[in-house]
Amino acid sequence: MITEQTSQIAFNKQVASRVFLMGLKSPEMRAAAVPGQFVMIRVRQAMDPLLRRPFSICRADGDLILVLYRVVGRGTEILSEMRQGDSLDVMGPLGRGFGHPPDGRRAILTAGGMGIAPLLFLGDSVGFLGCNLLAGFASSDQVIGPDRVGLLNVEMSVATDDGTLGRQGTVADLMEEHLSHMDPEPGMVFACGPIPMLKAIAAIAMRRDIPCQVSLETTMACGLGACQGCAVKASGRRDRSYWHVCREGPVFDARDLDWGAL
Amino acid sequence: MITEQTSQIAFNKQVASRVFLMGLKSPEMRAAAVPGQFVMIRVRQAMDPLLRRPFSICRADGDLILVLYRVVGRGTEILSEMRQGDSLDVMGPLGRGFGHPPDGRRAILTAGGMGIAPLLFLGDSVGFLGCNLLAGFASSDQVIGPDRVGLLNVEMSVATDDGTLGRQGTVADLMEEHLSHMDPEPGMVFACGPIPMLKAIAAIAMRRDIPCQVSLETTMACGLGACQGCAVKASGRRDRSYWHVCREGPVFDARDLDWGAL
Amino acid sequence: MANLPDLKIRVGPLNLKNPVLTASGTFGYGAEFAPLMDLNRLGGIVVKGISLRPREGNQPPRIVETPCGMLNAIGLANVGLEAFLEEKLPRLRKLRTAVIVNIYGNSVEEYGEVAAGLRGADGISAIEVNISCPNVKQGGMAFGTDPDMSARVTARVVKAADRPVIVKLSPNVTDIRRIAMAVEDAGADALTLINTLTGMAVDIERRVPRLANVSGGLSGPAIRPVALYMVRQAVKAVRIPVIGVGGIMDYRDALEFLIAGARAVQVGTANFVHPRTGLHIIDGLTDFCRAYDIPAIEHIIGTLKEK
Amino acid sequence: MANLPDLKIRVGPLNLKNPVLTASGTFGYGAEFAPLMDLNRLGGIVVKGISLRPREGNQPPRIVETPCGMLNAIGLANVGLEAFLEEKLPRLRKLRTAVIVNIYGNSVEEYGEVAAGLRGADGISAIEVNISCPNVKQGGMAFGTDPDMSARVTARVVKAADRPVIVKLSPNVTDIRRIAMAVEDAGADALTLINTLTGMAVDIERRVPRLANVSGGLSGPAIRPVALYMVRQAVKAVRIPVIGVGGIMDYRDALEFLIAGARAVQVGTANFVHPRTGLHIIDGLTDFCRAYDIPAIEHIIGTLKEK
Ligand SMILES: Cc1cc2nc3c(=O)[nH]c(=O)nc-3n(C[C@H](O)[C@H](O)[C@H](O)COP(=O)(O)OP(=O)(O)OC[C@H]3O[C@@H](n4cnc5c(N)ncnc54)[C@H](O)[C@@H]3O)c2cc1C
Ligand SMILES: Cc1cc2nc3c(=O)[nH]c(=O)nc-3n(C[C@H](O)[C@H](O)[C@H](O)COP(=O)(O)OP(=O)(O)OC[C@H]3O[C@@H](n4cnc5c(N)ncnc54)[C@H](O)[C@@H]3O)c2cc1C
Ligand SMILES: Cc1cc2nc3c(=O)[nH]c(=O)nc-3n(C[C@H](O)[C@H](O)[C@H](O)COP(=O)(O)O)c2cc1C
Ligand SMILES: Cc1cc2nc3c(=O)[nH]c(=O)nc-3n(C[C@H](O)[C@H](O)[C@H](O)COP(=O)(O)O)c2cc1C
Ligand code: FES
Ligand code: FES
Repeated sequence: MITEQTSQIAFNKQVASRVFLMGLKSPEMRAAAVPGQFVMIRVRQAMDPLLRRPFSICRADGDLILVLYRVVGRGTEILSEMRQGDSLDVMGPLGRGFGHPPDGRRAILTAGGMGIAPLLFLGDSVGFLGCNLLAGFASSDQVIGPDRVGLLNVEMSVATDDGTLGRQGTVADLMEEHLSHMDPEPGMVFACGPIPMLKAIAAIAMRRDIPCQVSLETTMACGLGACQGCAVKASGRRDRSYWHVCREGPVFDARDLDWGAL
Repeated sequence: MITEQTSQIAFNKQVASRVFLMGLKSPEMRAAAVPGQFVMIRVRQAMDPLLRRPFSICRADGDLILVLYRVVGRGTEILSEMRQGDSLDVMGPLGRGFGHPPDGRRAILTAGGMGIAPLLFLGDSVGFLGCNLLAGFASSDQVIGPDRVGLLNVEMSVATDDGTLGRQGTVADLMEEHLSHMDPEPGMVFACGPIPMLKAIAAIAMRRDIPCQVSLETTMACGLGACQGCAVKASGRRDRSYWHVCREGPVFDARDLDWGAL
Repeated sequence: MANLPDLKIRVGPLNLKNPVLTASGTFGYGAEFAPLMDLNRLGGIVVKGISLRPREGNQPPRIVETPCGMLNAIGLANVGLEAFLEEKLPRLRKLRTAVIVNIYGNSVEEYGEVAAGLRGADGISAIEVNISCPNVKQGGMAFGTDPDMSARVTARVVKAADRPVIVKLSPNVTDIRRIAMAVEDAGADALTLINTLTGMAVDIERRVPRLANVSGGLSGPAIRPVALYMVRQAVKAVRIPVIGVGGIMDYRDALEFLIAGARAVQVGTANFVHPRTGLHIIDGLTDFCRAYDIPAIEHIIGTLKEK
Repeated sequence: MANLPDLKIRVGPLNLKNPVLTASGTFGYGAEFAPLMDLNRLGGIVVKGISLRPREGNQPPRIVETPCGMLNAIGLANVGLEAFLEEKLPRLRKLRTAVIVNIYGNSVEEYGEVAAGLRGADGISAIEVNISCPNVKQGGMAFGTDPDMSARVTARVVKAADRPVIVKLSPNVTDIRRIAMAVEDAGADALTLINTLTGMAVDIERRVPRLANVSGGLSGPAIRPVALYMVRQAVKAVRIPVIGVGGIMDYRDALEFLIAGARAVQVGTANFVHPRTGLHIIDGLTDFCRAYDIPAIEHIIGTLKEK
């Protein structure tokens, strides 16, 4: 069930360089949310910026939903200035979340940068016994781990481009490494992050025939499947040209996407 | 000298129902300002609302200029939410201020509602020995006196439409009353407030041949005399059709205005 | 409840429970918003533009935000006439509000075919003809910027259709009155205006257009002054009713159009900002009429005093 | 300082120290902004439109704010040709920046007379012909929306003038390319676009137009996508240089126009929001070129990649 409401900010704190964690009071959304879903937030009561901004739910806690966001432009800048007790128009939970690995097998969760957000929620719901959470970041000061959002039952392996924390390299390297000594093979790979990273992960998974679900980001207007603004090209295997990320996604089976067009 | 700068808010406090007093740090403007001048304030760093808002300087104090404003729309609403330490783009002082009464004679200062703002500054610079400050308000909860902006050397007589404070009636009634026992006649009448009030005051003054200066409000874009947006019709006695309130005003000799067109 | 103002309004042959509709392309097929509101409270729903065959739409990116507005180049992606009738209409039909089907064709003939295809279909209050879409290569705006073509499309649809025909005009013209009059003469029952203004945005880092389609349609509060002006121009030029659309965000904006002479309004981009904008406007109009003791919204329409 | 990028730019026969000008009607006669900035740093100043005789302008209210924009109906209030030459030009002449005189006439002849009246006057770099003002009853936009009339006005001014002629186009047309080409053929040295879009706003309490003139010209960031699109259309249609204007608030906006092919930009409404916008844009362009190792702004112009 989708809710649209004015939610109170329980907290809004910086957790890494330019990255903030916001708790929004919404028992309704908290109850309905599944990992991989997102909310649309109106960053202020003004006509500029006009459109809502989409953010993954990174955790559900008590009667709060948590979003983890990086300040990249005007909207997120404004968000970062909000204080506890302020209110925001929030709509959600939206979209289709992550599926389950076949017959409860172990999952690999791969994140690139802020792609960590929905995977934290997923990791939390699966628990560290059920998954390996692998994450790649540019550098150590960008690293956001489960602890930053208050999750203690999730473990994370880290790679950084510059080697300042964890393995030097990408999350794809990290995944290859893990796959090389995982037995049995994981039942599913989940991925969220920049397109090149998703491409790399999906390629590895598809090569090994491991089911792979990726979570995509596109520009959105409505978040409800009404405007058709958030289209991404579907692969030939489906009888349609485009998916709408807000409604049929943001989580897709990697094989359902036209990776060449992304 | 006009300054355009980012000024820090020293304080921003409510002083009456929907009325706020803001102190802006600007030694430059404070040094240059004369009563009747105004500043243009950009209420926030955003494209909506787009234009700056004009406000009279109601007091100069230390290295601050003070503005007294009523929340009437979006811009003033945003202003009222600003806090100490926040900054605002401010430009000023702008326009021509009030002139002096001939040979230092006593002046009558008449205000309607928020028109009190520039007259407080004027009253402060003249001192209560030099003027009678008369002010009309809708009701007692709207009354803003010199004390609200920290002025102790200014006295004020009040009229309210509903008689809940001071004399029942308008500031024009109050003025008639004062004129009836002022001897010698005042050297000048100054007025600021809504157009009907200014009309009434100017009519009384002109009938008695007392020089009268009124301060006008119009919509403004530039505040610098460049856009010609703030035009008001000039009276036949001048060789021009329009005045620009931001540059040739906001203070005008009552005889220089076409009152029928206002 | 005795003094609830009467919001009912006639738009030519159409009877609406109130003058607030949702605009084509911004409200999907209604169902998308059903979880969030009671659709039956709306004066009507204009569905996404339907073409004879399904259209996949333009390549992404399809939307970009602009100051107080947005550009879209959806490219009239839609399920096509057949799927609309089979999959979308049954659900829409159950609503107790006017359902208006926005249609689009690649040629005069195709417009006629879509209109003919809707004949007899239950639960459609009117057809809105989009002769003004800037985001498709063929047809679309090319029709809407030429009075003769506009008239031909209109006449064809009027002939083929078995219910009221509303024609939706493009603002990208030198003189909206000429188009409005041509469309009126061709038999339209009402006009809707405006569709989007053509615009563009550039990604300065990559030096490419922000929309894959290069240009797109500008909508949102940014365009409201232009929409209002054109609505006023049309109201003065024709006798058929005019429906106003463009940048309406709240009841105050809606009132500007009604006062200027629009008999109804459509809410577009605002649905993205707040999905219940239409309902808020209905409530706002009700309160406004009450506050000013106006017994019926009809009393407000066209009351603009021009010197 | 060795690696300061070169911002110099040629706009047809005009040589500018940088591509940032202030737009007509938004910067007075320059002097108004002198207390706040060093005018000499600007690429140029386009002065308020000058007519043969002084014009008092429209009745107030003349301006109203709109979402991310404003409507103005100043009505070309100006001191007239004679007073301009005597009172305003002497001061402008002392500036070390290009001074462009925007002109306006009630008839083709009058346009010619104003241009002729500027002959021989020292310190004028070019004439910008406003054929696109929506706020005056006679002439103005009527010229700018018709290709033939646009061409006639242009030809007349070109004949009468003794310096470069820039023609400023109206966006309120169906096809900007037709007007642009007609004006090019008539001998213009450059084009400026866009002037304001026609719009309107209504006071819902009093049920009157918010502008005494009823309609006015919409400017500001709201119109930027439309301006950019039209500039791009014109750039592709003509060979003479195009100057872009409409909603430019910062250097990023300016870059959108330059990348789309404008050889210079004008800053209008932004001067009201921040009087030093022009200088900020110049600084921003400098920093941008530096950050991307672009030796000269010339290298950016027209580099938009369209598929
Ligand atoms: C389903 C979904 C889930 C998301 N979850 C998160 C999250 O959990 N945490 C997080 O930090 N970010 C998330 N994003 C991205 C987030 O929406 C954008 O960073 C945000 O909208 C930027 O807003 P802005 O006003 O600050 O930036 P703008 O000023 O609008 O733009 C700045 C930059 O961000 C890019 N951008 C703008 N809007 C979007 C958008 N809708 N999607 C992607 N990129 C955009 C622009 O292209 C530009 O490069 C998600 C996006 C989607 C679609
Ligand atoms: C020279 C001058 C000095 C002023 N001094 C003061 C002062 O000291 N204290 C004070 O409270 N107000 C003062 N005003 C009025 C003040 O500028 C407006 O109240 C303010 O701009 C409203 O902004 P807003 O965004 O809140 O309202 P908006 O949402 O823009 O409008 C709300 C209402 O205010 C009116 N309004 C909007 N702009 C102006 C304007 N520029 N001038 C007059 N009315 C306007 C509108 O017509 C509308 O009715 C002064 C105006 C001028 C021209
Ligand atoms: C994403 C989007 C899709 C649209 N699709 C259509 C359409 O299919 N048919 C149509 O006639 N108008 C379409 N429009 C135009 C709107 O119906 C409306 O005329 C325009 O957006 C102006 O109104 P607004 O400013 O309230 O959005 C679309 C607008 C948007 C923003
Ligand atoms: C108050 C005002 C007055 C204007 N006067 C003129 C004018 O006299 N001549 C002219 O060619 N353009 C005039 N314009 C149009 C501007 O020069 C510019 O083309 C338009 O405002 C779009 O740019 P902007 O969005 O940056 O303001 C005026 C604009 C404004 C806002
Ligand atoms: S964002 Fe509107 S359909 Fe997806
Ligand atoms: S506000 Fe621009 S001239 Fe007065």
